[in-house]
Amino acid sequence: MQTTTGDDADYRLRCLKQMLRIRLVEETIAERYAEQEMRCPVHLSIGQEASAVGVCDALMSDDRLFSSHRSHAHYLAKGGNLKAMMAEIYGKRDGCIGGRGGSMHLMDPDAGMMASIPIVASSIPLATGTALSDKFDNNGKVTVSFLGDACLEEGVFHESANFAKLRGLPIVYVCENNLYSVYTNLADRQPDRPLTDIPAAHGIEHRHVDGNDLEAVRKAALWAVETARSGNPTFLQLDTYRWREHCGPNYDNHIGYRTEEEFQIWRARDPLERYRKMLEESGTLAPASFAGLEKDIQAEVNGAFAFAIDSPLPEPTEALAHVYA
Amino acid sequence: MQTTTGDDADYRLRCLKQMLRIRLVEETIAERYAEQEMRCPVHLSIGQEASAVGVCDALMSDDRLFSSHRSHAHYLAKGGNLKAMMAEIYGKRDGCIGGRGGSMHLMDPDAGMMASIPIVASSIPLATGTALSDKFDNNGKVTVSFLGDACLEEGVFHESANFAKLRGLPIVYVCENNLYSVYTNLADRQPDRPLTDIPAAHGIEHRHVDGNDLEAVRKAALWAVETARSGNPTFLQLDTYRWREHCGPNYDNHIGYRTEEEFQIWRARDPLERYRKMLEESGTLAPASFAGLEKDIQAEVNGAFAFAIDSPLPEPTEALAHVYA
Amino acid sequence: MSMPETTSAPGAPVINMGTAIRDGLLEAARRDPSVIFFGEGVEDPAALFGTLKDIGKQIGHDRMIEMPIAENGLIGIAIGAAMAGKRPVVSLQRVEFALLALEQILNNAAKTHYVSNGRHNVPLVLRMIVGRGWGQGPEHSQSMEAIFAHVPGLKVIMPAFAEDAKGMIAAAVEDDNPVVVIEHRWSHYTTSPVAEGYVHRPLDGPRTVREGDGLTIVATSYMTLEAVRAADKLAEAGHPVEVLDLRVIRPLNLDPIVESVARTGRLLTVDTGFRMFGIGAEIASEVTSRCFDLLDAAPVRLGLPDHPTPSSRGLVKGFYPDATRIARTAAEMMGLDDAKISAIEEDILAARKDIPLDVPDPFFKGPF
Amino acid sequence: MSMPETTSAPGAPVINMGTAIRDGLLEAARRDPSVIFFGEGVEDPAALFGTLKDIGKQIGHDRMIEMPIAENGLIGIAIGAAMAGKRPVVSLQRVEFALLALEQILNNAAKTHYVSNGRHNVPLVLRMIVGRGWGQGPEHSQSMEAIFAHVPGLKVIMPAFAEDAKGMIAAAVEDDNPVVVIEHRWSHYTTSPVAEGYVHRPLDGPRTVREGDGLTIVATSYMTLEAVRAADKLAEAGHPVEVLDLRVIRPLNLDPIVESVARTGRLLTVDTGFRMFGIGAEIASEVTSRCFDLLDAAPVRLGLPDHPTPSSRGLVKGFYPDATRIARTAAEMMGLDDAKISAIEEDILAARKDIPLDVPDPFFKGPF
Ligand SMILES: Cc1ncc(C[n+]2csc(CCOP(=O)(O)OP(=O)(O)O)c2C)c(N)n1
Ligand SMILES: Cc1ncc(C[n+]2csc(CCOP(=O)(O)OP(=O)(O)O)c2C)c(N)n1
Ligand SMILES: [Mg+2]
Ligand SMILES: [Mg+2]
Repeated sequence: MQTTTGDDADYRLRCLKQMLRIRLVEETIAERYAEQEMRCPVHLSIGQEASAVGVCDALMSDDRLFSSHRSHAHYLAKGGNLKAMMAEIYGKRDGCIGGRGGSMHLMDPDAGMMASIPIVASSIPLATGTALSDKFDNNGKVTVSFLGDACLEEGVFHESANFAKLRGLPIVYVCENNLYSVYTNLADRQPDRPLTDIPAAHGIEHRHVDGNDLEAVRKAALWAVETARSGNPTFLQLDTYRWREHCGPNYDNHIGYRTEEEFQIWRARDPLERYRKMLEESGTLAPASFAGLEKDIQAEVNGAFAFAIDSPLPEPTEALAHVYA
Repeated sequence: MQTTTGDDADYRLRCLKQMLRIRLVEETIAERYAEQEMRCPVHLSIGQEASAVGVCDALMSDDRLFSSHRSHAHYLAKGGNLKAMMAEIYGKRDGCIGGRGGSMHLMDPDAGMMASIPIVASSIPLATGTALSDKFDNNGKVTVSFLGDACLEEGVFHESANFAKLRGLPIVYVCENNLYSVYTNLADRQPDRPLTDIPAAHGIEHRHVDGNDLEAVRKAALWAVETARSGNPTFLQLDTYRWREHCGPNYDNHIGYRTEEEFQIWRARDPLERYRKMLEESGTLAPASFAGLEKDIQAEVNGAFAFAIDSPLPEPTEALAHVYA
Repeated sequence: MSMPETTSAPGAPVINMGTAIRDGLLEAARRDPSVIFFGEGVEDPAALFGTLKDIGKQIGHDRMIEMPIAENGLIGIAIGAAMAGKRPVVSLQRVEFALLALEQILNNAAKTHYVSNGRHNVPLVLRMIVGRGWGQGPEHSQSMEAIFAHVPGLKVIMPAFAEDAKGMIAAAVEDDNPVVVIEHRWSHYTTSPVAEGYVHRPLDGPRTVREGDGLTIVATSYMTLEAVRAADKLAEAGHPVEVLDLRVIRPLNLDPIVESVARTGRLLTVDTGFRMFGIGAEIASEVTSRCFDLLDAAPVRLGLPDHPTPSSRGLVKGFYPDATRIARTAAEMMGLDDAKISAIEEDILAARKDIPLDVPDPFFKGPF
Repeated sequence: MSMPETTSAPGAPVINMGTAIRDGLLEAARRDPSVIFFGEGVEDPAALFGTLKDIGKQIGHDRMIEMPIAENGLIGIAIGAAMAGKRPVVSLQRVEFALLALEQILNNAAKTHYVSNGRHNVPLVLRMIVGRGWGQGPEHSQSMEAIFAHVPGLKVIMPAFAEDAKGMIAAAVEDDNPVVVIEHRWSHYTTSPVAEGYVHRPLDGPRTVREGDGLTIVATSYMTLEAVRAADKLAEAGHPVEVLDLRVIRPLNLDPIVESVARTGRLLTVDTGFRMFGIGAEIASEVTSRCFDLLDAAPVRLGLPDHPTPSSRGLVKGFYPDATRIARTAAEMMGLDDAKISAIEEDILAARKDIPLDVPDPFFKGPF
C-alpha cells in the first residue's frame, strides 16, 4: 500500500517484499495444509502476486477493496493483518472474523479490506455500493473490486458496471484473467473477443496489461485509481496464471485440463522472480540481500502460523452472537 | 409471417394489413378498456407496429418467438389467434391459455408464439434455450427474442448473449428501443453510448435501423434471421416509440415524464401512416382501398371482441388443473 | 367499520397506509441524512404507488437514486452502500422482482453482520409490494414472505394498519439490520387516523387488535383486515374471538400468541402466501409445542391453495381467504351450528354487496 | 451398521450414492436421446463430485453442455430447451448457486406448465448439492429445501440411500415436471448394494426404513442416516422407533407418516435446513391437524439453529443434529430415564470414536 510517497527505490523494494511475503505465506499454507489443521477450502494465488501488489500499491490505506474466494493476496497487499488471517484459516478465535468464515471470507475493515465473498461476482455490486456511498460523502476514497475472468459471465458484473458508469463512481474493476474457472478454460466459457470489449460496452475506460509485470500493473493501476478518484470508473485486465490447483495446495497439471507445457510457460513468467531480477539488474536490490529478505519474512510468517496454532478454538456458544446488530 | 414467397407487392400489402390489424385491435382495446371487462393490465404497442411486423415477416411459421409484458403486436404478427387473444384478455375460458395469464402472458405455441413473460428480460434465456434445442435438432428453426431497451440493463441478457455466441445459436435478439422503461428515460438508466456496443461486446453481429420504417426493419430482419439460421446469433436495435401510457389505454404526455413535443415528433413518424403513404405513392395500394381494408379488419376485430365477451368465465375448479404435468 | 387503530393522537388526520408509509419514510429521512432511496422510477409521477411522493423534493433529489432495471446488481449496490454507512431504502413494485436478487439478499444482506463477527452492519430496508387483484396473475401477485422468513439475519415485517405502518417503517429505517418490508397493495388503502410528525413503533411482535375468548386468530398483512371483519361479525353473533396482527414475521415473537392460545385453546392462522410450507406452519407447529396440553383442537391454517395465481376473475374465485371463509372456519372450530354460521356468512356477504372479487373492498376505508 | 436398503438385486455390487446417481443418470440418458446435461465443469476431471463421470464418453460429448458461470441465464436456457422438448439435467456444485436463478426457477420452471394451461411442459432436473463440512462456512453449505418446497409446480426430492437415489434420479429425468434434487455431500458417501442396469423408483413419498412403535421419526437426506443410527441404538436398548425417509418434499405425501403417527402417538422431524420456517414445520403442523386426538405429545422438530453456518470446527460443534441428539430427543419424548438415555448416547459416541466433526462419519460405509 502506498503509505509514503517515497522515491522509486522505495516502492520497488516495498512491492518486492510484499510479493515475496504473499508468496511465502501461501507456500507455507501449501506445505502445512496436509497437517489437516487448516480445515477450510483454500484458493491460493501463487503466481498471481503482481496483480494484487501492483494494484494495492496504487491505493491509499483508507481506500477500499473487495475480493472473492481467492483473497489471500488481496488481503495481504491491502494491509490486512497476517496473524489474524492465519488464525482465521485455522478456524481460531483470533481469526480476523473469529473463525466464522475461513479463507474464503477474509476481511480487515480497518485496513480497507472490506470483504471477500466466495459466490462468484457477488462482491462486485457491494464494491460498487461503497463507491456510491463514498461519492455521496465526497471523501475521495476509491474502491477496488477484484474479479476473476469468470465474473464477466455473471450478469451482476454488467449490472454493476452499467450503474458505475451512469453515476460516475470512484471504482476500479480489476479483472485477473488467469484463463480458468476451476478446470474450464476461458475459450469454453466466452466467445473469442477481447475481454475489454465488455467494459467498453458499458462506456468504461480500460487498460489491458501483463498481470505478471509488477511495473506494468502498478502503472496501469495508478492511472486507473486516479481516473476513478476523479469520478470515472475504470477497468483493468491483468493477464496472469494460477500455478496450483483451483482449490487446495497441490499442482494438478497432470489431471488433464491444462498442459504442463502451458504451466511452464507461465512459470517462466513468475512475477516475483522477474521483479527480483529486474531490481538486482538495476541495482535497486543488492545481489545477496534477497536471501536475507526471504529469511526475515519467513520468520514473520512462521510467527503468524505459531500464533494461529496457539490461538484457541472459539467456543460453540460464540456462534450465537451477532445474528442481529 | 412469410407464408408464401410472393413478389414485393405481396409482402407489402401483407405487412400493411398486419400493421393495420394490430393497430385496430389495440385501438379497440383502448376504447373499450374503460368498460372494466378486460380486467388485467394491458401494455399497448400502438406506434411500435413496424418492428413486430417487419421482424415477423422475415420468419417462417414454425420459427419461434418470445415476448414480454408488451406482447400483443408480437403475438398477432407471429400469427397468434386473435379470438383466443381477446378471450384471454377478457379472462375467459376460450382464452389462449384459458384465462390463466391475461394480456401479459399471451402465447400460441401452434403459431410458434412460445410465451410472453412479464418479468423484464426473463424470456430472453428461454428464447436462447429453444435456440439451443433447435440447434441440437438441426431443424433449421430460428428463435426471435423481443426485448425492450431496459432489458440491456438486466444481467440475464448478457448471460444469454454470451452463451448464444459461444455456441453459435440460431437466435435473433430484437431490441425495441422506445426510449423509456415505464416513466424513466434511457439516459437515466444507461450511460451514453450506442446500445449496439452491448452485442458487440459479446461478439454478436448487429444492425441498428429506424424501427418505424417497415422496409428498413424487414430488410434488417431478413439479414438477421438468415444469419442466425446459419448459426450466428444476431442483434437488431429498432428505434421506436410507444404512444400511450406504459400500462393502460390513455395518453399521458401531460404528467411530466416526457413532453408533448417529443410525442408529436414520433407521432409524425407513425409507421402505419408512413407505410400506407409509401404504398399509395408507389402504386402498390390503390388510393381508395385503405378505407376498405380498415372496414374489413375492424369487422374481424369486432367479431373477436364479441367472441371474447360471449365466452364464459372459467369455473374456479378449473384453476386446480395443470399444476403438474 | 372502525379499524382497531388506537392512534397516539386523537383527532389526527385520517390517511391511508400508503400515505402513512410515505410520511414515515420522509420523517426518518429527515432525521438522518444517511437515508437514501433506491427505486425503479424513484421520482416518477407514480412514485411507487405514491409511497415515495415528493420525498426527493423535501430531502434533495440527490438522495433519490434511480435504479436501472437490474435488481440483483442494484440491491447488491444498496447493501454495499449500507456497509459504508448509508441507510438505503429500496422499493420494489412487486415482490417478484426481488427473486432476481435473492443471492444478494439471502447471502450478503442477511449474513454480512454475522460473518464479519459484528464488524459490518447492513442497515437496509427492502420494501416489496404484493400486487393482488385486477388480473395481475401468476408473476405479479406473489407474497413469498416464507422465503425471507427462513433466513436468519433478515428481519421481515408486514404492516397492516396506517399508523402502525408509519411507525414500523421508521423503525425499519433506523434498524441496523436488513429489514424486508412486505406491503400488500390492498393494505395500502386502509385508512385510519395517523399521528402527525415522527412516529416510532418497535419491531417487537404481534399486536392484539380484537379481543375474545373463543379462539385466537393470527393474521398477517391484508389478511388481518379480513380477520377483523370476520371477528366483528362473530362478536356480533355472540362469539368474540381474539385477532392478533402478526406484524413481524422474523424475528418471530410467539409469546403473545402463546398467551392468547393458552386462554382460548384454539388457533387459526391466516396469511397472504401459499399455505403449504408457509409461515402459518411455523406458527401452528411452535404454538402446538408450547401449548399442547391447553389446545382443544389442532390449529388450522388458511392460506393460498397449492397452485399459481391465475389471472381471470373466474379462476380466482375462492383463491384468497376472506372474511366469510375465516368466519366459517373459526365458527366451525368453536362448534357453532351450521345455521348460525351461514347467517354470519350472509351477513358478511351482504356488507360486501357486489363488489367484484379482483378489486379491494372499500370496507376498511373509514369513515370512523 | 447395515443400511436399510432392500436392494432389488441381492448380491449386487456395493457402491456409494454419488456413483449410484451417476449410474442412474447414465441409464436415463441412454434410454432417451433428449436428455442433455448442463454443468459448470460438466466434463472436467472432478465431474461434479464424480456424479457425471464419463457420461459424455458414453452418450456423446455434444450432449454435455459446459455452462459459463451464469446460473440465472443458463438455468433459464435449460428451461427454454425443456420447453422445446429436451430433458436437461442441470448440476450445481452448491445449493447456493441456485439462489442466483430463483426468478427463473420459481417463475418460469415452476409455472410454465400451469400458465400455459398445460400446453408447455418443463421436464427439467435441477441437481444441487449441500456442501457440509471442512469449514465450508456460511455460503457453501446451505440446504434451502424450504424455499423450493413452498412453490407449487416444482417437485423437490432429497435422496438418502444409494439404490433409492439411482431409481429416483431416473424417475426425475423421466418426469415431465421440473424436479429439484437436493443431494447432501455426505449422503454421496453412503454405500449399499445397488442393482445394476436401469432402476426406477417412483417419486411417491416417504419410505419406512426402520420399524417400531415408540415414536415416528421423519427425516430427510443425510439426517435419515443419523436417525437410523439413533434408531438402531434405541432398538438395542429395547425401544424400537419408526424411521421414515421423507424422500419427496414436494408434492408432499403425508399418508404414511399419518399412518405411523396414528400408531406411535409421537412425531419427531429431523431435517438438514434451518429449523425456523423449515420443512419440519409443515410436517408437524399438518400431521397434528390430521392426528390431533391420537397424539400423546406435541411433535418435536430438529434442524439447524437460527444463525448462519460458521466455518470453524469450534463453532459448528452442536450446530448439526446428529444421532446422539436424535436419540436423546426421541428417548425423552418416550419418557426414558436419564441414565438410560446417557448410556445410549455414550454407546453412539463410542461407535463414532474420535472422528472430527467436520468430515463425514464413515459409519454408513459398509461392509455389510
Ligand atoms: C455463483 C457461483 N457459481 C459457481 C461457483 C463455483 N466457483 C468457485 S470459484 C469458481 C471459479 C471462478 O473463476 P474466476 O472468477 O476466473 O476466478 P479464479 O478462481 O480463476 O481466480 C467457481 C466457478 C461459485 N462460487 N459461485
Ligand atoms: C424484473 C422486473 N423489474 C421490473 C419490472 C417492472 N416493469 C414492467 S414493464 C417495465 C419496463 C421495461 O422497459 P422496456 O424493457 O424498455 O420495455 P417497454 O415497456 O418500454 O416496452 C418495468 C420496469 C418487471 N416487470 N420486471
Ligand atoms: Mg479465473
Ligand atoms: Mg422501453
